Amino acid sequence: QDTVKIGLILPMTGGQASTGKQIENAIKLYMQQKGDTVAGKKVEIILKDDAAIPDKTKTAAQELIVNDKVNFIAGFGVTPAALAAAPLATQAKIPEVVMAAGTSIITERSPYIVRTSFTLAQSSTIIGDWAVKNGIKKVATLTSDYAPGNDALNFFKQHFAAGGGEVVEEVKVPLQNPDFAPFLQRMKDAKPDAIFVFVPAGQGGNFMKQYAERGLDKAGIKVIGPGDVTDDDLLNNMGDAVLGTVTAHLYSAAHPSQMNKDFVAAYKKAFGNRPGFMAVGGYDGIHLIYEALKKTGGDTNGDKLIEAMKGQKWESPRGPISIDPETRDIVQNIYIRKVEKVDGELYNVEFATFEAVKDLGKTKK
Amino acid sequence: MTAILTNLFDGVAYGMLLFVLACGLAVTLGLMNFVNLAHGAFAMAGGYICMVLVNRMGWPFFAALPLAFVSSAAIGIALERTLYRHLYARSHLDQVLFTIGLTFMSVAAVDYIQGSSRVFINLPAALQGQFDLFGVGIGRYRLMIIVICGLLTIALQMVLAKTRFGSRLRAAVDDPRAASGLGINVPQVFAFTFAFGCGLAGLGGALSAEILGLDPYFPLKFMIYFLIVVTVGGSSSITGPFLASLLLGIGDVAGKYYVPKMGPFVIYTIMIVILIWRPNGLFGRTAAR
Amino acid sequence: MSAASDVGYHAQRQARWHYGEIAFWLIVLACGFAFPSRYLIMTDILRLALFAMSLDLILGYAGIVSLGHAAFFGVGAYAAGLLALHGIVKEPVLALIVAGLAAMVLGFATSFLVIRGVDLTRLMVTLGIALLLEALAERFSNITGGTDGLQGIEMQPIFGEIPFDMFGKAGFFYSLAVLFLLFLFARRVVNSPFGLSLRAIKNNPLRAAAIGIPVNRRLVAIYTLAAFYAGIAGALFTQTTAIASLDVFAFERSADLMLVLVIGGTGYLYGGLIGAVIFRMLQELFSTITPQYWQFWIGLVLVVIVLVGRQRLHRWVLYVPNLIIRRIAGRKAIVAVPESDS
Amino acid sequence: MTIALETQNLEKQFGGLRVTRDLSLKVEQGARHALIGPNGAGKTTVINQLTGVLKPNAGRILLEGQDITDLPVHKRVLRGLSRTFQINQLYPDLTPLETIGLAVSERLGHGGDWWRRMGTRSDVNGETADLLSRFHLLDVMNEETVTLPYGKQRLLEIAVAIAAKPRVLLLDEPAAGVPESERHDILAVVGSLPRDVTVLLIEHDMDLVFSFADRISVLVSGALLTEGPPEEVARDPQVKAVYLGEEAVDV
Amino acid sequence: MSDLLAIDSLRAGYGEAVVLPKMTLRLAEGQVLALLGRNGTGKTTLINSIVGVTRRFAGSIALAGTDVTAMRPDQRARAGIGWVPQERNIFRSLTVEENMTAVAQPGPWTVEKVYEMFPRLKERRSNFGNQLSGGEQQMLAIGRALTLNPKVLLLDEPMEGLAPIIVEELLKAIGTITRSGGICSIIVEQNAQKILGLADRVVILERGTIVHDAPSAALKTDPSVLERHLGVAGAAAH
Ligand SMILES: Nc1ncnc2c1ncn2[C@@H]1O[C@H](COP(=O)(O)OP(=O)(O)OP(=O)(O)O)[C@@H](O)[C@H]1O
Ligand SMILES: Nc1ncnc2c1ncn2[C@@H]1O[C@H](COP(=O)(O)OP(=O)(O)OP(=O)(O)O)[C@@H](O)[C@H]1O
Ligand SMILES: CC(C)C[C@H](N)C(=O)O
Ligand SMILES: [Mg+2]
Ligand SMILES: [Mg+2]
Repeated sequence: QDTVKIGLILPMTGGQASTGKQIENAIKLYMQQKGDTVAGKKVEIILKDDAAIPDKTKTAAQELIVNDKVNFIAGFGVTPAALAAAPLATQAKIPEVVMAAGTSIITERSPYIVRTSFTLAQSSTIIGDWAVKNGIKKVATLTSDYAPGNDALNFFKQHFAAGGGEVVEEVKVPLQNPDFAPFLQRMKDAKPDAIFVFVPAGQGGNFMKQYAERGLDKAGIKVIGPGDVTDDDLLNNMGDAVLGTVTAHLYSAAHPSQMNKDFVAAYKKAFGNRPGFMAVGGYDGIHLIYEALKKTGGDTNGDKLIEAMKGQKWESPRGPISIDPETRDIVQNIYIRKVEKVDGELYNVEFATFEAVKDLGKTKK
Repeated sequence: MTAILTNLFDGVAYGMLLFVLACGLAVTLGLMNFVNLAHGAFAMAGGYICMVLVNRMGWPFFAALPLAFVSSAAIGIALERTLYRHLYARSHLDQVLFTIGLTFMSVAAVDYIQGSSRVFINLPAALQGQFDLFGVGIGRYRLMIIVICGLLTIALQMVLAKTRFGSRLRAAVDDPRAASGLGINVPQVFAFTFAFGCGLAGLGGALSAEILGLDPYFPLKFMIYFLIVVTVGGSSSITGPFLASLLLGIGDVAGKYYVPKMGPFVIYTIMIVILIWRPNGLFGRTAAR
Repeated sequence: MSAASDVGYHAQRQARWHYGEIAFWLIVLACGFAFPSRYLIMTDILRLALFAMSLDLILGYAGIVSLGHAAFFGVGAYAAGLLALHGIVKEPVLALIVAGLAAMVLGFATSFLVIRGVDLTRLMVTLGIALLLEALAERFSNITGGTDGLQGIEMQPIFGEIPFDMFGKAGFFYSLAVLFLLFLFARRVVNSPFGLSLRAIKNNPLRAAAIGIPVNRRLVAIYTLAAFYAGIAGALFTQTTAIASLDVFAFERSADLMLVLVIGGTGYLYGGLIGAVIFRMLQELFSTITPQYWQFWIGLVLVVIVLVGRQRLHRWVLYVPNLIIRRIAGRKAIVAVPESDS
Repeated sequence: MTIALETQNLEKQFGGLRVTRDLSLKVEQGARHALIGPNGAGKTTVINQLTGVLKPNAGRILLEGQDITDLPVHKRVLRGLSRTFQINQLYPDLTPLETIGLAVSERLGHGGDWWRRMGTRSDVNGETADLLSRFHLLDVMNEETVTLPYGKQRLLEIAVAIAAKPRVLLLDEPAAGVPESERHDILAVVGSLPRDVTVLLIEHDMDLVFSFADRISVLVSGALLTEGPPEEVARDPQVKAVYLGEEAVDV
Repeated sequence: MSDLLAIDSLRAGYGEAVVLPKMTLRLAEGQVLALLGRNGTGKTTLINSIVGVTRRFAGSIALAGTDVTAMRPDQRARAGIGWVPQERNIFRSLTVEENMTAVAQPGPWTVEKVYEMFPRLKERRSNFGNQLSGGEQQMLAIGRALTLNPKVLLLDEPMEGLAPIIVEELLKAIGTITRSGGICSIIVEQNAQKILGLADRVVILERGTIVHDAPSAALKTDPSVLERHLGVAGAAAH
């Protein structure tokens, strides 16, 4: 057998479709750049749409494993999808490469899961620490009510409170939420120094627009949070109100490394728009698969591949990253960034770096 | 006190927005008795057209709004003449099947053309931000929505209730065969009404982009809201859906503000309670169909 | 033949088994052996078929439209999931029945809200109930797992003998058996005076009451039964996938169901089964060809189905089978003329 | 003489409009009673209240001495009160066989039976066959009702009402839309009902009314104008003025 | 006097079914035509074909010298055809008054005049169509056709369900209207006796074909024709 099959399960339709598209694009780009053979084997991608619905993920994964006999399953736009596939990865003994979902527990659900995206704990704890140190004492939180949102909220609170900060208002908003007006009004009435926000990438735009409309920026209330809210994918569209928003995140399209500049340029050339952190997760995910295959010499035994992945270290467009050999989770730099205008476009400009951040969600347990 | 007023204002604006979005459906579903689940697709069309005009071609927002109306109406009339008109006499289930099909197609097509990321329309500075009125924060954009929608509602109600066109339309719906035998040009009445409904949807789509965001899944995401407005409002007039929109808008905003944990309970509960209390909606005609 | 026995003979016309039907089930069974690598998708089709049959019972026979049938599916799914997860009822068949009963209780309770009002009201009330349940399930995430769903369900072997395998073989035959049994039951019910009275109610509730039919009681009964069926479908879903998440309640699920049934045709029980096959196969086909834009092609197919007309499509599709069946049995295939809808 | 059907001070209003005014009507057992009156006098509305389709605002309805005012429609049918509608109310998709068979099943109490197949009870079959042949419907019994000619549908409408073996039968313009030549079929059928079945007829065809009824009540604006044997009513100048006009009625 | 309505070799029906194989019929101004025939002989189909809501296979129809064959039903209505459908077809979600105003055309017949003829309707003017008694619906259907101010009045069993006294008035009114100038009428009726007094001419249909066409006076003296074609013994013998 001289092909390696990767079953890529992504939300290509539905509300999360832009996640799926970015990851698919990034993988395409990588394979264009690096060729589609590795360790003497041809890499074949089989893409399945799960619309971010876990049972579809599971059926897709099962079909891929049983019928297509794939050697990897990869992708997973949302946490429940990644979790749904976990038992299958264990049963089939093949690696599950999580490229987007960001809840801490995921990697604990199967010894065959590795992650190349991030965990919300990583960015939330960092921004929590940063906030107290930078004169933010009172914070109101607004988070989407689902696992990643709750992770973000809890880890932020822990660190923020530990530093002496006070959470004056806590609002969880439904995942599918069209209008933020009433929540924002609540935030405004609580008069905090800043709002800690986590909403899934697509909704960041809505949030920021309404934040500005309601005059929270003028009232001196800052926005802080993990970087989802100022996702590069949408950032440039949000208007000047976002200027000054400070977030902690793994990737900015403005990351000043040469590698990233090339990556952004190539991505823009191929697909017409800027890559966001989702794209990077996919790019690194496929890279990890390539590297593991190289290391096993093309052997597709799942256990060997997982072993090969553990401890991998490489330079990504986001900066230096590695796979923690114990938790199979990603270790990466978290950057504090501020939205600024660069050449007439809005970017998250990095101004502080926390190096080699592990998933704090796990070490706590 | 000011919090209450601010919330009331936001609720009214949100409700009005729902109303413009849904009132085209109130016309096609309530008056023409045609289940057009693709309604949101016309709204999306209006939104994207406005977005392209403003963001890409640099049109002023206020010039793009009427064009969103006109072009959605034009798409509407084209589809009505070619496809929809064959379906007036069909069962509701066929209509559901057909219009869901159209919705799927529109979703995928827009995804293909515009990508799946959410887009926004660049607003003129005059519409951004809030001003203070006796301590109540009034959003400029929301105020504009209220004004436009208010005028629209009055105009619509006049046309439907007071003019002969309204009664000819209802006659054509009640019994197309008899209506045509009695001198009503049924296809024309239908085409015009349908196009008008689509135009309204397009306008609503353009107006809502700022608040609800615009992406290819718009027609599916908001389908439920449109249906709620129309059923809760009842189908006998425009007033019903209008009040229903306000009720839902205010209820939703107040619910989120005062009991944020309850999430979507508020809207659904309001809906179920009203429908159990008045199965034909607030302004339904009891001795109906 | 006396007039009375003649009448009896014709009254039983619909209840008699036709060759076409027997052939249909034989083909279904044969599929189980012919495509061993496709158990998963076939199981999925069976579940959907059962679910659609449940909707057919209320829509096709009693004329109750529903956009919230997923409520019962969801309750069945979560019930089965919780029973297995906490080891309350370990044996799948027993758990299946318990889950069905749970959905049935909900069906009975909500039926009183649903039997009022016109079609549109019913659509929205049913939809509202399903959405409320979804919101509830999200709220009580300590029980339901919230957005993440119930994770870590492990199914015990059926009757303590037959374990569920990863290839889905056991799941398939298990589902098929359940579907067939419930089909037999439904077939019996719809051909009874009770079933006929439902069709009468659908046709004209005013006249139905005027010949002494207790309309509301009958509607409550069939709605409750349909809820049981939907609950079983949901429970099968959980048992065969070992997962239950919020979207078992989702609007899309109910809407898809409606599409399935409308494609297949209502009011002759096979509509849901045929619709499920067609719908899933199309979905599978298109999403393999284009994972991103398959919705476009599904949409196109729906539009074409309506424009060409289902009756005509059925006639085309069934032209050859009918020809054969007519040769053998001297009559048309049972599936030839689906009743049109309300 | 026993009273089969009685209303006591019946009242019905639609909005502000009093459609039934303090109506006290008695129909004797076995009577052939006609209810006539101008258009919009409220005749159909009375029938609708008798059968339970509409709820009266006040007053009582007694069937064979028992108060049925609050009973739902179907329970009244099971107690022996059956009707035809002014505009046919049939099951478009069902065949006459199914329509009649179902009505018979329901009356015999088998309607809720969900296990036994239709057509397997000989009592139901026998009665169904009998009704179908009496109403000349045997030849079309397997055709869907929508496809039947109007006359046949009208016959079916009456057959369904009679399938309930009523003790009181209410006929709302049974001859409407039925051609001259077939009216007599309908009359004959109704005439052949057992004498102890009470019939209340609404009709604008005076030939029919006067050849059928042995007693006539005249309803005007929801209230009883007069009541009596046909000859008397035909001669009543008031009735002539509001309803009959100059039409010569041969009694 | 020219023909107001001229039907020539009309072949019409529904779907694939031909109900009227070849119908030729002319009607002059001021004439009242009684159209008789048993159930299902095509009376309604003829009326509906003039209105334009059936399928026409061949032949032509002219109204006051204008060929209306190619016109849509609504155009024909505006050209001067007033229709009282057999099933009344009252618009149920319109009020009594709207039922008329929605279709009204200028001319001597106004809503007010209809109210004069049917005072009952005036009392019910703001009721919705589905809240009317059977007879009231019939009155409204007639009134509605009149407000179209037609040249040809087509009445499909207009007396059905009306009180005898109203029938009397209606018959008189149709006579007056038709003879007041510029109008002709076709009345379909089951009960021949009722309209023989009014009609100038009687046409009897059998299987879509005219089997008898003569002045009504002739029928009054010779009831055997009715007996033969309609199966009613002159309908008078009670
Ligand atoms: N739902 C309703 N709302 C308001 N008015 C109504 C309603 N139903 C009936 N009416 C009115 O009540 C009156 C009596 O109606 P009903 O049908 O009982 O008359 P009827 O005596 O049967 O007349 P006909 O001989 O014409 O059939 C009519 O004037 C009618 O307009
Ligand atoms: N919509 C239709 N489609 C097909 N056939 C029809 C349709 N309407 C009527 N027919 C058929 O056309 C023939 C003529 O019917 P039509 O209604 O013209 O008769 P009619 O003389 O008006 O009878 P009636 O006295 O019952 O009103 C009948 O055989 C009837 O079955
Ligand atoms: C931040 C997001 C990528 C999180 C993702 N939606 C998840 O469910 O984990
Ligand atoms: Mg009446
Ligand atoms: Mg006719």
